[in-house]
Amino acid sequence: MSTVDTAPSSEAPAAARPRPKAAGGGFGRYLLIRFLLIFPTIFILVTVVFFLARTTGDPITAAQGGRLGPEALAELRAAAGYDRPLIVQYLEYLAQLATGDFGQTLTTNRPVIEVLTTYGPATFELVFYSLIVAFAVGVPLGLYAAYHRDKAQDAIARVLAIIWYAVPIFFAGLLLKLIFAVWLKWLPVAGRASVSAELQMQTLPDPTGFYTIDAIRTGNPEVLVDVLAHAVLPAIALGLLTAGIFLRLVRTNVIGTLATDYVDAARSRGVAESRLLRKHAYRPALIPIITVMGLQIALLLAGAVLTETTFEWKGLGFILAEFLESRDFAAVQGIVVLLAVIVALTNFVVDVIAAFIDPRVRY
Amino acid sequence: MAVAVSSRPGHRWRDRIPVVHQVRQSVGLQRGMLVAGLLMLLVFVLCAIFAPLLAPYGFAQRADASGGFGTQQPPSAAHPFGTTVGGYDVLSRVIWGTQTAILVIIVAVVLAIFIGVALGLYSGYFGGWLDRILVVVFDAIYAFPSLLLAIVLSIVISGGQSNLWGGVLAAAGSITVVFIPQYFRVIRAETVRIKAEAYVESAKVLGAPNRRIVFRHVFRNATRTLPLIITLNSSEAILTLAALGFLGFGIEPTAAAEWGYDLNKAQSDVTSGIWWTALFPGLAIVFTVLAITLVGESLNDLADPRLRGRRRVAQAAGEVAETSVVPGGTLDAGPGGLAGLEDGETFDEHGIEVKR
Amino acid sequence: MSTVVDIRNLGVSFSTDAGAVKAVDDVSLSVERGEVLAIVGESGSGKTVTAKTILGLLPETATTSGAVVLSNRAGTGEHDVISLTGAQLRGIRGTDVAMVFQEPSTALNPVYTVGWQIMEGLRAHGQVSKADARKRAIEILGRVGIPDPEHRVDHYPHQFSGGQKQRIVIAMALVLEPGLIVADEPTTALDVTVQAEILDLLRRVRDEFGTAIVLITHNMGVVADLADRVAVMYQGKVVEEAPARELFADPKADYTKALLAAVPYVGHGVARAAERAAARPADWAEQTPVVEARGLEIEYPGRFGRAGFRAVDGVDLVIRPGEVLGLVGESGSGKTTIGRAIAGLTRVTGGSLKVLGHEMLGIRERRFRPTRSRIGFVFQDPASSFNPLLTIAECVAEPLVIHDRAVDARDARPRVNELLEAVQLPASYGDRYPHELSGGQRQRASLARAIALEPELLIADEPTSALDVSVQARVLELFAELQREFGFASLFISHDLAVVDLLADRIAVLYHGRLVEEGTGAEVLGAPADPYTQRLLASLPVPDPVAQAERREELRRLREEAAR
Amino acid sequence: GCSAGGDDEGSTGGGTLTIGTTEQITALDPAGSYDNGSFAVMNQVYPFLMNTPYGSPDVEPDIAESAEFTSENEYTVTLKEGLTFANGNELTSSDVKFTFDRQVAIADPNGPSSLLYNLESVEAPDDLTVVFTLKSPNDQIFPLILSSPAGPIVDEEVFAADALTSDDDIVAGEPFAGQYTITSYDFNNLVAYKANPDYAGILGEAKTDTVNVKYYTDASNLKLDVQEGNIDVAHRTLSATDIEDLRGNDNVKVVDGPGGEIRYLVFNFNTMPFGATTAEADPAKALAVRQAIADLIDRDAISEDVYKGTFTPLYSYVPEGLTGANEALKDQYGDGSGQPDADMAAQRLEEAGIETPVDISIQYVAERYGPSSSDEYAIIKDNLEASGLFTVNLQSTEWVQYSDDRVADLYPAYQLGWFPDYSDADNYLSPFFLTENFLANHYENPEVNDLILEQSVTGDPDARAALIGEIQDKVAADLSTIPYMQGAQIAVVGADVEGAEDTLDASFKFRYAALSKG
Ligand SMILES: Nc1ncnc2c1ncn2[C@@H]1O[C@H](COP(=O)(O)OP(=O)(O)OP(=O)(O)O)[C@@H](O)[C@H]1O
Ligand SMILES: Nc1ncnc2c1ncn2[C@@H]1O[C@H](COP(=O)(O)OP(=O)(O)OP(=O)(O)O)[C@@H](O)[C@H]1O
Ligand SMILES: [Mg+2]
Ligand SMILES: [Mg+2]
Repeated sequence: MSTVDTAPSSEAPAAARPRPKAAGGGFGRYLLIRFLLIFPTIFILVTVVFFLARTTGDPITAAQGGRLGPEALAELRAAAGYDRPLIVQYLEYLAQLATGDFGQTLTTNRPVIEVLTTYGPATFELVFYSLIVAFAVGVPLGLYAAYHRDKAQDAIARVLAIIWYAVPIFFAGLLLKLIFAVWLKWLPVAGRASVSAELQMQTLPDPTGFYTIDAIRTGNPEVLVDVLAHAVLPAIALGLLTAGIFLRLVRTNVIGTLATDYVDAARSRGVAESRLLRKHAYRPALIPIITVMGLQIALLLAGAVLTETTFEWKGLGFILAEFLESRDFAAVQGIVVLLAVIVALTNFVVDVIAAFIDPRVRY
Repeated sequence: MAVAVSSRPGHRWRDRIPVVHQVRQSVGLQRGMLVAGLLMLLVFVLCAIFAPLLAPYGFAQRADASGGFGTQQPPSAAHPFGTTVGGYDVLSRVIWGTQTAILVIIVAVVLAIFIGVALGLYSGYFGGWLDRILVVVFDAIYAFPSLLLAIVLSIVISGGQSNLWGGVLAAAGSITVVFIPQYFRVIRAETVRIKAEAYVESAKVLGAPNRRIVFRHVFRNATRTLPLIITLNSSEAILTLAALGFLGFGIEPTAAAEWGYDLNKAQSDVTSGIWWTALFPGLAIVFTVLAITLVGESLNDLADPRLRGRRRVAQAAGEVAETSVVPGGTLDAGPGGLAGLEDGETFDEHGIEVKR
Repeated sequence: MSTVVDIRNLGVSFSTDAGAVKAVDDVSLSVERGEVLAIVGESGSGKTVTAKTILGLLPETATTSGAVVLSNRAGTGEHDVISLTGAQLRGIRGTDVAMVFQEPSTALNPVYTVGWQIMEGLRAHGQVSKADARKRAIEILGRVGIPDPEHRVDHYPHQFSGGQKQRIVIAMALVLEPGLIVADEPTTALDVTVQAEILDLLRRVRDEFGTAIVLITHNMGVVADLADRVAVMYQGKVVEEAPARELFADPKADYTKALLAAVPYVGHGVARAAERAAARPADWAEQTPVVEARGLEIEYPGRFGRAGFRAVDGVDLVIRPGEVLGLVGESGSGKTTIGRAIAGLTRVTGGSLKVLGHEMLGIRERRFRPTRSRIGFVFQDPASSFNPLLTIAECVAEPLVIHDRAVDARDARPRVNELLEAVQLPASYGDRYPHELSGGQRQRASLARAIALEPELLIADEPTSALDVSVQARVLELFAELQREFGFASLFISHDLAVVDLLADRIAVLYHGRLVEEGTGAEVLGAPADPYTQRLLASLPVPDPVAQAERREELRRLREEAAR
Repeated sequence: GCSAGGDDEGSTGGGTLTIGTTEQITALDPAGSYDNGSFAVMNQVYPFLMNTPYGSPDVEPDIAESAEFTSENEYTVTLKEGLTFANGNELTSSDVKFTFDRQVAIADPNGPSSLLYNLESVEAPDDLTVVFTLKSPNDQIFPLILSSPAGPIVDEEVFAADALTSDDDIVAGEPFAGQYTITSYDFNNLVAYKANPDYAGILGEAKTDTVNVKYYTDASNLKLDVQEGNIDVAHRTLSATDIEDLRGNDNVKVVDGPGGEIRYLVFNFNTMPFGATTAEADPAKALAVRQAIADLIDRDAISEDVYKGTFTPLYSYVPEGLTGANEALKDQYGDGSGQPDADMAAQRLEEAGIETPVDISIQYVAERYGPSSSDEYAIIKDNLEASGLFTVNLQSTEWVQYSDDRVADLYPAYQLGWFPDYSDADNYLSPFFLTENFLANHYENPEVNDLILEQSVTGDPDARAALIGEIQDKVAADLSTIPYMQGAQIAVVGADVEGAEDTLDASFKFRYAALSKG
C-alpha cells in the first residue's frame, strides 16, 4: 500500500470542479430567449389567423348577404379590396403591423387598438378575480385532498373538482344566476356594473376600463360595492372551473413531494404533519404547479369567452366571438395577437416566478 | 439457479389486459372510484349501442300515433323527462345523444392521437430544425383560445354544414387541432426522456437503424401515458362540442341528438321554470365526463406505485422475499395528470445526439 | 453503559401488489450508549426497514409486531415506538433518535436554506427564539466542519457539495443532541475521499457527544472502519451478531462467511495480471490497438450558446487486442463519457480517437453503423438498459436481428439460449421481462447481449455498481471467464479500485477529465505517482478492522503533517 | 349585498327610463351602418325629412315643411324654419345636400348607400329648399327612402364629407336634432339619452327626460333583468319561451304591435326538384312541387308551437298591416282557410305526374334569425314528410357560408328572413321579384317585373294598392318563395310603464320618446 502525502479535502476539489451550472447570466439569457420567442409565436398566430379567417368568408357577405344580390356583393367586395390575391393582402397587413398599426375594425370602423383597450381590461379583471377564486378554493382543497389521499375526504374533493370541470360553464352560470340573483336576490344578474354606477364612472376623465380602479376613483363606496358585487358570480363560475384543475394539480404534485426523502427527513426531526404539508410538501410542489398554471391561462381565456357571454361581461373573449361571426378579420387578428401576447407574457412571468420560488434556478 | 420458473400464461395474460389488471390491483376507495367510473362508462357505452332499443322515440320524432308530443311538456308517463322547446322527447334525445358523444370522442381522439403522436415522436427523437419549428407552432396554437380555434375550424372543415357526420367531423376535427399540441407535447417530452434511456442507447450501440429504434423501443414506451390523456381529452371533446353547440355550430337537431345543443336550446327554459329540458342533458354531460375522468385518474393513480393504495396485511404476514437484489423494475409511470400533459421543457436539447 | 434502543422480536410486513411481503422477521437487537452498531447484509434483507422502525417512519402499508424500546438521552424514560401515536412520535423524533439518510441531496428540501431547515427541527421541539435557533444552527454547522458557517447558514442545499450536504444532514441530526443516530448508508452516494471524511465525522460524533449510532451499510470497509459491533442480516433475519474484530476474524454464519469472501481487496489482481501479461505473444505490443486515443477532448455543448463543458480533456490511451483496461476515477471525472465516445454515442470534439480503425472525430453514424457489430457495451445500470416491454430473449436477440444473423427473435432463439447459458442463466429466463429478474441476473443478461455478436471490443461501464458484494463477485468472475473464452479487448469502467484491480491488465486513473496516471495494477496501486491516486488509495477503507485501525492512524498522522 | 339598481329614481324632469336590448350597434354614422341596432339609435337622435308618425304605416314630412314631386324627376323638400342641431349649428338645406352627397360618395360596404339607387343629384338652391333629382321619374318609393336608414340628416360641421366619422367624434360633436341627444356613450354597453327640447318634427316632445339603454348579449339576462325590475323596458329580442313566461308575470306587461319582420322559404328555380338545370328539368313539375309544399306547411303549428304567438301566420308577400297587403296564398293553397291540406298536395303532384316521395334538400341558418329556426324547420320537415309526399334532407349552415352558398345555387330550397328598410309594400316586392333581384333564385316573370315597376311610379294610393294586390296574386301563383311567418313587435315593460303600444306601430321604428313611467 502506498503512503498518503496529501491531506484529502473534499471541499476544495468540489468547489473547483467545473460543473455545468446555470450561471447567473445564463438564466437571464434563458429568459431573454424565452421572451424573444414570443415574437415568432405571434407571427405564426397572425399568419394562421389571417388565412383561416379569410377562408371563411368576408365581412361584407356577413353583413349584407341577406340584402344584396351576388353582383352587388361582388362590387362591394372589390371596392374593399377583398378580391385581391390573399398573399398581397397578407403582406400588406404584415407591413402595417410592422409599423405598430393594428388598423381599423372592418365592421364597426373603430381603431383595433381602441377595441383592445376597451375590452382588454374587462377580461383582465375577470381572469384576475377568477384566479383569486381558483387559488382560494383549489389550493387548500388540493392540499387537503393530498393529505387525506384515498380517504373519503379526498374522494369528495376530487369528485367536486371533476364536477366543477364537467359542468358546462354556461349552464353553471345560468344556475348561479337563478339561485343568487333571482331567488336569493343577493347579487345582480349580469353585467359589470349597474347603469347608475357605469354612468358615474363614465364621467371620470380618462376612465381606465378597469372598473375596480374606476370605481375607486369615483370616490363613491357604493359604486365600488356595486362593481365588486357584479364580479362575484362570473368569478365563481370561471374560478371554480379553474379551481377544479388547480385542485387536481396541487393534489398530484403534493402527493409527489410528500413521498420525497426530505419530507421523511423533516418528519424524522419531529416536524408537525400540518407543517410538513404546508412548508415541505407544498412549496416545492408549487414550482410545477405554477408552471402549469401559467399554461392554464390559455384555457382560462377560452373559458372566459363563455363566461363573458353568460354574464354580459363585455370582454375580449366575447367580442372576439362577435367579430369572428361578422368576419371582421382586422379585429380578430388584433385580438388574437393581444391574447397571444398575454399568454406568452404570462408564461414568461410564470417562469420568472418559478425561478424565484426555486432557488436552484437562480445560480 | 432454479430451472424453468415457467410463468403461468393465463395469469400473465389477465394481468396484461389493461383495465382488468388495474381493477384487480386496486383496493378500497381507489377501487370504488375506478369501478364507479367504469360502471358509468359502461352505462354510457351500452346506451350508445342500444339507443334504438332503449329510447322510447326517435331523436327527431315530434309526434307518434297518438298525436304531437307538444312542446315543453313537463315530465309525464309518456315522456318521463318531458319534452323540449322543439317538441322532442327529452329522454330519447338524452339516450341518442350518447351515440353522438361517443362518435365525437372516438373521431377526435383517434385523429389527434395519430397526428400528435407521429409528430411528437419525430420531433422528440430527431430534434433539429423541424422540431424547433413544430414546438413553436404548437405552442402558438396552444396559446390560441381553443374554443375559437374550434369555431374557425368548424367553418373551414364543414363549411358550416350540420348533418351528423359533417357536424361530428367538424367538431371532432376542430377538437383534434386543439388536442394535437397536447399529444405532441406529451409524446415529445416522453420521447426526449426515453431517447436518453439506456435501452435506447443500447439499441443504438447495437447499430439498430433509427426506424427500428423509434418503432420498437421508443414508440411503445412513450405512449404509455396515453390512456390518461385520452380520458382527459374525451371529456374535453364532449365539452367542446357542447360549447360549439352553445355558439351555434352544433349538429342539426334532426340529424342527431347532441347534449350541448339541447342544453343551449334549453337556456331560456330554465329562467322560465322549465327545468327538465336543461337538467337531463346537463346531467348526461356531467356524468359522462365524471365517468371518463374517474377512470382516467384512477388508472393513472394505479399506474403509479406511489399513488396506489394497498390492502393492510395481518401482522407479520407474508413470506420473506427470496432473491431481492434490486428492488422493483423500471415500470414506473411517466408524467401523470395534468402535470404530465403540460410539463416538459419545451426548448431543451436533451441528451446527446448521435452524429448522423 | 445503558441501552439506548432495544429491539425485541421485531416483525414487519408490507402489503404489495403481489400480496404480503415480510421484510423483517423476528429481529432482536440492542445498542448501548456511545456504541456504533453496524447492520450489514444482502440488499433487501431488511436493514432499512429495521432502521426506519426505530423512528416510526414506516409507510402506511406496513404492519409491525414486537417492540422497539427507545430510551431518551438522559436515560430517564423509555417508550415503545411501535405503540406511540402521531404526536408522541413527533416528540421523540429528533430528540431521542435522529436519522441520517443515504442520499444527502434528496434529504434536503431544495427550496429552503439549510439554516432554516436546521432551525425548524429546533423550533419543533420547545420554545427556542429565532435568534437562539440561528445561533445554534451556525454553531452546529461549524462543528460538522462547514467552513464559514455564519455565512453559509443562509445558503440553499444546491450550493453545497455532496460531502458538505451529508455533513449538513448529520448536523441536523445532531443539533437536538439525540441519544441515537440512525445512519442509513450515509456514504454510499459519495466518493471514497469524501467518504473517509464523513466517517471521521461520525466517529467524532460518537466520541464527543457520546451518541449511539446505528450504521447501515453494505461496504465492509466502512464497517471495519467505524463499527464496534456488527449485526449481519439475511432475508429479514439477523444471522449473526458480534463485535467487529471478532466477526472479521472469525465469521460464524455461512452467509457472513460468503459475504466476507466476496469482498474484493485492492492488490488481489496484481498477480493474475502479471500472469496474463507473461502469456502474451511477443509481438503483442506492436499489434494495431483496438482503441487509440490521442489528446482526446470531449465537450458537452452548452445550452443557448453558453460555453460548453469539457468533460474529457487531452486523454491519451490505448487498448490492444485482448487486453482489459480498467478506468477509475471519482464520480464525474469523465469515465462514462470516454466509454460512450468509444461506442459512438457521444461526439468527440477534439484530438483523435480511433476505434477499430475508424477515426471517431467527425464520423457519420451511417459509416460507423456496420462497425457496431464488433463492439459490445454493458451499461452502468442493468435495469434501465433493457426495454421494459420486451422479454429478455427478445432483448438479447436484438443484435442478431439487427445485423441480419436472424430473421426475428423467434428465429434467433436457439442462439439466444446458448448465450444465456454462456452467462449461466437458464434458457427459460428468456421468457421473462426485465423487471422479473434480479439485478445480478439482469447484469448477466446484459453481458449476454453484449457478447452476442462476439465483439472484438467490450465496453463495460460500472457493470456492478448496483450490486451488492456477493452478487458483484459472481458477475466479475463471469466476466473474467468470458473474457478468457472470447478474448475480447475491454474497457472496464469503475470507481472501485478493488474491482478494477481484480480484472484489469492495466489501470488508468481519471481526474477532472484528465488522465493522471496509467500503468499495470502493480504500478498504479503499488506505487502511485499522482497525488490524486495516492489520496484515493489512502481514503479507501480496508475491510479489516485491525488493518484499518492502523491505516487510520497513519492517515491521521499524514494529515497532521500536512497541516503543519 | 346589493341588487343591480338599474334606474336612478328621483332624477329630475320627466324621470328616467332604462331600456334593455340585445341588438348591437355597428356605428352611429348613418353612412357606415345598415342594421337594426344602429338604426334604432339613429331614429332617436337624427332628424329625417320624411318620417312615419305614431300609429301610421305611411310617411309624412318630419322636419320638412313640405315634400313633393315638382317635376317628374325632381322631388323638392322645403325645410321648416329655424332648425338647429343640439350643438347649436343651424340645420339648413346645405346639411341635407351634404348628407346625401356624403352617403353616395362614401358608399361604405356596411352602409345603406345602395338604397339611394335612384338618386341622381341633390341641390340646395336656398337655405330651406332641397331638390332631389332622380334617375327614373315619379318614384313613389323615394319619400320612403328618406325615412329609411339612408335618410338621417347629419351636421356638415361634425361629419367628414368623404370618410366615416367615429362614434366618439359624433357624440362629442352633438350633431343631433331628433327627439333625443346622446349624453353618454359606451359602445354596445350603455347609451344615455336626454330629451332634445329643440326637436321640431312631427313626432312631438319626448315623454321621458332621460333614457338609458343597456345593451345585452344574452337574451336570458335581458329577460331576468326585466323580470326582476332592473330595467323598465325590454325590446328586441326575447325568446318565445321568455315572452310566454313573462306574460304570466304581474310585474311586467307584454306589449304587442304589428311587425314587419317576415320568414319565407326560397326556391332556387334552377336546382330545386325538376328545376331548369336538373336532369329531369320540367317547369310544370317544379311548380307542382312548390305548390305541394305550399299546401303542406302548417303555419299555425309553427306560430303556436315554436313562437307561442310572437310570430303569426303570413299568407302573402306583403305583411299584414301595410297598405296593399292581401292573403294571396291563403286562397290558393291548402284547404283555402289557411290550414294545410295533404290531399290537395298529393293531387297536385299526381296531376303533374310526379313520383312520390320527392327528395328535397332544405337549408336554414342556425342563429341568424333567432334561436327558433331549427324548431321551425323541424316542423316543416315533419309537415312535408308526414304527408308521405316528400323526404326532406334538412341542413343548417353558419350565416356567412350560407350567404355565399345560396347565391352559388347550392341550395334547392332555403330559409330567409327580411326586415324592412322602410314600411312600404314595395320593400317586400322589388328586392325579391324584379328580374334583377337579390335572391338570385332565377325566378323571372316579365309581367310581375313590369307591374312592380309600375306600382313604384303610381302616385294614386288606391291604384297603387290595386297593383300591389295584383303582384301578390301573380307571385303567389308562381311561388318564387313561400312566405309563412310574420313577426310581431314585442316589448316587455314594467307594470308602471306607459306608451309602448303607441310606438309599436307599422313604422317598425321603436321610439323611446313615446314611453313614460307612471
Ligand atoms: N414500502 C415498501 N413496500 C413493500 N415492500 C417494501 C417496502 N419497503 C421495503 N420493502 C421490502 O422489504 C424488504 C427489505 O427492504 P429494505 O429496504 O429494508 O432492504 P435493505 O436491507 O435496506 O436493502 P438495501 O441494501 O438494498 O438498501 C425488501 O424485500 C423490500 O422489497
Ligand atoms: N449530456 C451531458 N451534458 C453536459 N454535461 C454532461 C453530460 N453528461 C455528463 N456530463 C458531465 O460530464 C462530466 C463527466 O461525466 P461522466 O458521466 O463521464 O462521469 P463518470 O466519471 O462516469 O461519473 P460517475 O462515476 O458518476 O458515473 C460530469 O461532470 C457530468 O456532469
Ligand atoms: Mg436500504
Ligand atoms: Mg458514469
